Amino acid sequence: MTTTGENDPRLEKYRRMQRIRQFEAKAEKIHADGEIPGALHTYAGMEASGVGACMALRDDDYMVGTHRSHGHPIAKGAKLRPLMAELLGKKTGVCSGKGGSMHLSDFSMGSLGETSIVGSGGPVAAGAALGAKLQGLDRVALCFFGDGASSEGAIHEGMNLAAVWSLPAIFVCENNRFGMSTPTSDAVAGENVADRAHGYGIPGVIVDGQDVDAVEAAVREAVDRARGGKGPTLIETKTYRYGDHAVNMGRELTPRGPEHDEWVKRDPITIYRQRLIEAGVAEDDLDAIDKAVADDVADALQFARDSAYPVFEEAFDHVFVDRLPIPAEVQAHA
Amino acid sequence: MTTTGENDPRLEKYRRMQRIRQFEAKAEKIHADGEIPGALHTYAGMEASGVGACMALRDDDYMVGTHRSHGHPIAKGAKLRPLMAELLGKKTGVCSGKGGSMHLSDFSMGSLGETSIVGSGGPVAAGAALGAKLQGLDRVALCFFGDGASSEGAIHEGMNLAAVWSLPAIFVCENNRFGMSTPTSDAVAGENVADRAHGYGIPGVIVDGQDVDAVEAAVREAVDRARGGKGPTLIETKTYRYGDHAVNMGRELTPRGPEHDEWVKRDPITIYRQRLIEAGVAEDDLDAIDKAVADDVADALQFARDSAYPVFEEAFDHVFVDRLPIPAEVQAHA
Amino acid sequence: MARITFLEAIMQAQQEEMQRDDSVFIMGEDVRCNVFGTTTGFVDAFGAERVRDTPISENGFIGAAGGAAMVGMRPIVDATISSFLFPAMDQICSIIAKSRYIYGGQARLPLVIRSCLFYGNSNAAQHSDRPYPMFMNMPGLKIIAPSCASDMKGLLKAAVRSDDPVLSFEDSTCWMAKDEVPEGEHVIPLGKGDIKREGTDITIIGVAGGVNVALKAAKALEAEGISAEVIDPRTLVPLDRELILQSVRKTGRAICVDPAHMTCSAASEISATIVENAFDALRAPVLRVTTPDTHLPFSPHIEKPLYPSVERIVDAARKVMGAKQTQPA
Amino acid sequence: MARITFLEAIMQAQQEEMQRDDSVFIMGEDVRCNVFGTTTGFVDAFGAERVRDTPISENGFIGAAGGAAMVGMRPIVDATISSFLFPAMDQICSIIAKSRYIYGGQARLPLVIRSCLFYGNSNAAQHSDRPYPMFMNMPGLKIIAPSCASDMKGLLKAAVRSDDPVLSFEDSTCWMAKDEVPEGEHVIPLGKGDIKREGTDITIIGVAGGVNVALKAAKALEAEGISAEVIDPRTLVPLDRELILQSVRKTGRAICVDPAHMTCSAASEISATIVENAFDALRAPVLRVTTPDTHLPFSPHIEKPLYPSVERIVDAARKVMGAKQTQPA
Ligand SMILES: Cc1ncc(C[n+]2csc(CCOP(=O)(O)OP(=O)(O)O)c2C)c(N)n1
Ligand SMILES: Cc1ncc(C[n+]2csc(CCOP(=O)(O)OP(=O)(O)O)c2C)c(N)n1
Ligand SMILES: [Mg+2]
Ligand SMILES: [Mg+2]
Repeated sequence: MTTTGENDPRLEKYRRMQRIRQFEAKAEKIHADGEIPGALHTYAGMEASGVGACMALRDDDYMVGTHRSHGHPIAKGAKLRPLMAELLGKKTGVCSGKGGSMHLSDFSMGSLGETSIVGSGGPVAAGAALGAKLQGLDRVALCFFGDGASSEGAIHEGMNLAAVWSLPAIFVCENNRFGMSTPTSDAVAGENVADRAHGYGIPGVIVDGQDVDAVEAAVREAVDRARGGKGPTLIETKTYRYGDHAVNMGRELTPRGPEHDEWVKRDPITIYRQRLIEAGVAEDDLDAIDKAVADDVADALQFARDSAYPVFEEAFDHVFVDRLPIPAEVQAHA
Repeated sequence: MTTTGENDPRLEKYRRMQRIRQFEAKAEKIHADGEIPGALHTYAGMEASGVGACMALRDDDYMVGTHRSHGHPIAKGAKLRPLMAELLGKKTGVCSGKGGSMHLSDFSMGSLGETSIVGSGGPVAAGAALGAKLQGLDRVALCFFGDGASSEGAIHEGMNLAAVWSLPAIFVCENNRFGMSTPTSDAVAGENVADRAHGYGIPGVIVDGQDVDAVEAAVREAVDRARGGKGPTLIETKTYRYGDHAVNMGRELTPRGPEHDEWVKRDPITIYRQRLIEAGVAEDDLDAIDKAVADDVADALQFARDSAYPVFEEAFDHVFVDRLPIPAEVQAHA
Repeated sequence: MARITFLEAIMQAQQEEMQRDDSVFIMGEDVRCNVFGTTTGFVDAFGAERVRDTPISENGFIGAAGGAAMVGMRPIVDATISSFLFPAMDQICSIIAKSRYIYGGQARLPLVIRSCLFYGNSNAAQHSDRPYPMFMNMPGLKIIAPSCASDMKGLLKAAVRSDDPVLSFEDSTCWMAKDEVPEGEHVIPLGKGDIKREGTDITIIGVAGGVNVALKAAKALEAEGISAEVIDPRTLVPLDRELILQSVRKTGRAICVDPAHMTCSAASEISATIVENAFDALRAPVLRVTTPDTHLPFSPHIEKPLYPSVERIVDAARKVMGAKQTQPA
Repeated sequence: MARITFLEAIMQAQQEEMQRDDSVFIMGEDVRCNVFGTTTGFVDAFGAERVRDTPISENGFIGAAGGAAMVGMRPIVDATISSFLFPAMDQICSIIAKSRYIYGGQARLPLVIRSCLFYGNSNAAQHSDRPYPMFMNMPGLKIIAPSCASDMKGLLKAAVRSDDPVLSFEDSTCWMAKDEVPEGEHVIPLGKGDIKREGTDITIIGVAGGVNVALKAAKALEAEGISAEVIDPRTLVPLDRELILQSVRKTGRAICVDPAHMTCSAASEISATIVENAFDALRAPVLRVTTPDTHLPFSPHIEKPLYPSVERIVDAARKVMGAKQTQPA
């Protein structure tokens, strides 16, 4: 059920996937132009995974994400302006220009960090779920992590903790078949990441990550379990990223096999658009969404461009609650 | 098959269990007398687990252990004198007085560290197995760890690494039903630690940890797999420790339920002694072993007592290959 | 005021803060059984939900404390021994220290990570770490390292109330020492050092248990006619540099006593601060009395002499007092 | 001699040592695909067994390097970015640093853990750490932090041959700089610093990329008539304290330039060493030019001014040269 005020949750799902796709296309372009500093890891191809999962959440549920951080907050309903401004390092950015592309975390949407240390979100999600439980709230915490991340101890510890304490947590492994350049099978033991669930005595679910409805249904079931006090679930979305590990790395990192084209053919947005049309949604309505999203993205970019950069003193904010004293000899040359 | 020159491997199994039991009984006593500094974690009750596992190894196979370190090296065939001397902090100790009770590691017996950081042996064992593989040796590396340790990321990472690289490693979880005071079920999600194996696509085996033959058989099968290049196995020995987490803690840490007496009745040494007698071994022969072990322990203690303490300068050895320079101001008051 | 031990002070602080604020809860390995005696009776008083035994997975539950803090809880993590912070280093350094910053102030991480400095008792290298200097190099973590029961209580209460993450390093050599400790509302602001003893000839800055060794040394020095001022920063981050500098500007001489390993220790930082900011006042080299850069061995005979001792401090003081006071032109 | 980059120097060192010694092998995340360009062609030359892509589990594979080293291998771990050492902190501090000691010399751990200091390019706080000072506080780890291609090659070769574990911190600000680098047998002993520039008025000790900023500053100072000597310790553990002290005894003034955070930095250690051992020679305060104790932000406009710069060093030098040279009696 959408909670953003849109009337048709199906259109909302479509819209969010489009927002991710178009936001990223723009970001990729202006990164190539040098307008975005730092690294940029695109989520294109994986939209159904993030949107399907987040559509099963309430606005007040929590979410923790990864370095591939453009998709999750948009999937959870974040506004585009602060995201784009963040990419440009502006003060109006969602992280005030402190985080950048790998950390597009919008706390107002329950996002508790898109963390670029692989696997590090696991314990945080378990902790957010614990917090909700201790507060007697029926919120859940969802943790996105990659296939590569499943090898990290932090993911294991987070899942074990959530399972042993029956916390309202959902672990969503977005298996896009690669770490950076390393195929999942070279780095992750076992057939499926979801098979790890058995060892924790929790459900392990595998779902087609290109099918937004399937992802949503699987996560919804896990959310129900979690809210019902029945503990965590591990869900593996089998998906694919179209782009290289990150854009503009100088050369291709991720090896591409013949299955690449197969995956691109199963584009999650195309699949879902087709399904909606078959279900009687007018193409015009979908085109209108595409157009509206394009306008939103253009507006976000304009906003970002018009925004100011942070001033130097702000580099000393947010280390602690109180601004740090600024050394005079540093200030003198800033 | 024993590799220590004893003729009957059955008697050798019995002997090694007795050596652990009696060595520890003595250690516990003199610890109470204040002759041993630091903590002392006894292995009593778990002898079949360590001895069964090590009897399936060759002398040149590797082993990594834990803070509960008295059992493993003796199980692997270590001499008692350097172990007892280590407990007393003597220069002739197996670790030259640097390690103490939690670190009785005898490298000459392939023991690569009894490490008191819970879980930290996992990656080391995987690495030793990798080393053997790269060197083209058919050695295996066995990692003992506790039920509590299974929650550590290091164990997960070690198992995943060993599995994905098909390393000749055997992970033996000695599940003695408790961490320090915490029951396994309060800390470890899932029914059995062995169930974790499924997630790595490796065999997971549960074995009666009070039956030395059963443990040996299970580990032997795993060793064969490992030597045959078929990768690691996870084995869980269901066992029990008789004593508190550590001796002389001031008060009892581990809660004792009604099952305590049941476990004590299934004493691994008693069980095995009975089995040997039923198989026709003369009681006198077993008594003779008991007596010889008692003599060995007494001899070890005498040796330890007669040995000198390390001199202060030795505190600066083994940080690096070369002795560290000793600050004059420290030396002056040593 | 009652005379209670350092460990009792920890217990009181935790108890009072848990009574005061429902969002405070404790978790750690074996806290219910209460290994070191700082949570006696807590399960009965506060229930098992707020006094949680964790799996042995420091990265997991310390990170979970971060997550719980982000959603409005105020966790106290009892990590028992400081050496066990290494497995949790990533959650501490990557998440807890950085989340407020990296998300531009959106995150709030009010949490306390307690651990003891467990040295000097034949626990061997893997259990004897004093790793606070490592964390001092990582922005975003406040650090307390009290030397007496009264400070322990007052600082721990401040730590629990702080909206910043705080690491509490509790020196086990202080555990049993008794001290007059105010009951109830006794909160010492983070970042304020204390003059533990006034003096005029030399400033001895002690860190954690080093303060008590310094106080004993000061007494011995008094017999030699040397008047030592003993400063306890109490909080290592933020460090009360001004208090240290004031004292050194008065005495002109300084010794830093720190049970950590010498290289990149808190003592090194304090020394560098002094020479950088009070050079004109300095009449002698700033000496460090620390643990040399070796590991800690099990055998007590060779372990004990490695730590800062009264004798070593007295020696250092004599050296500093006798140091040539002229400078090359 | 050929002019090659710092990254090429790393590659050459690895290549030569792998050719020389079969027990040397490389592992790390994505080393086959060779992200930063230090293993180009290695899989073809040495085979996939000796050039191993690891799972993303730093604690696992760094600890495995320890295990492999204990049984006679000489692993080189490419941990890519220094920030990723935090997840591996336990294996580094508890196992790799301590095993030789705790087992009384039975263990041997010849291994190298390489990682780059990835700061200054909008990678935000979680990717921009310069954590070598933390490791300097942990005995049992040798640490190299070269500032030029030639040193990089010579030290990395020494590191691979060392029977002690070595951490190699490779400053990404040096990656593309070219330098004359001897081919083949070019081994620089660990623990020997280098005078990168001779001078008489002031000693500037640089750490890692800080050396190159210091050299530029020295040039600027020359124009002002100030003759700066630039010292590069190259190895942080063991630290060539004697070389630093000799220089300071000559110049009487010192500045420590270190891209790490100020508190408990290598600069702090060097400063403390100087005041402790060369106080009589000192004519001015020892100043530190470091990164302040804030995290590193993404936005380039506010990130860049946080690092040591030519301007900041020049300022510090002016201050030190003008400092009052009298001392209170
Ligand atoms: C602890 C840590 N190790 C390594 C990296 C470098 N790194 C960034 S992304 C990545 C691959 C992650 O793979 P996966 O978890 O599958 O996520 P994906 O990029 O495929 O979305 C790696 C190795 C990192 N950021 N953090
Ligand atoms: C990383 C770490 N955390 C905590 C401890 C403290 N500790 C020592 S033994 C122990 C319990 C270990 O339980 P288990 O792994 O089941 O082994 P057992 O003692 O039962 O043999 C704990 C928590 C430690 N030594 N290392
Ligand atoms: Mg992936
Ligand atoms: Mg146990």
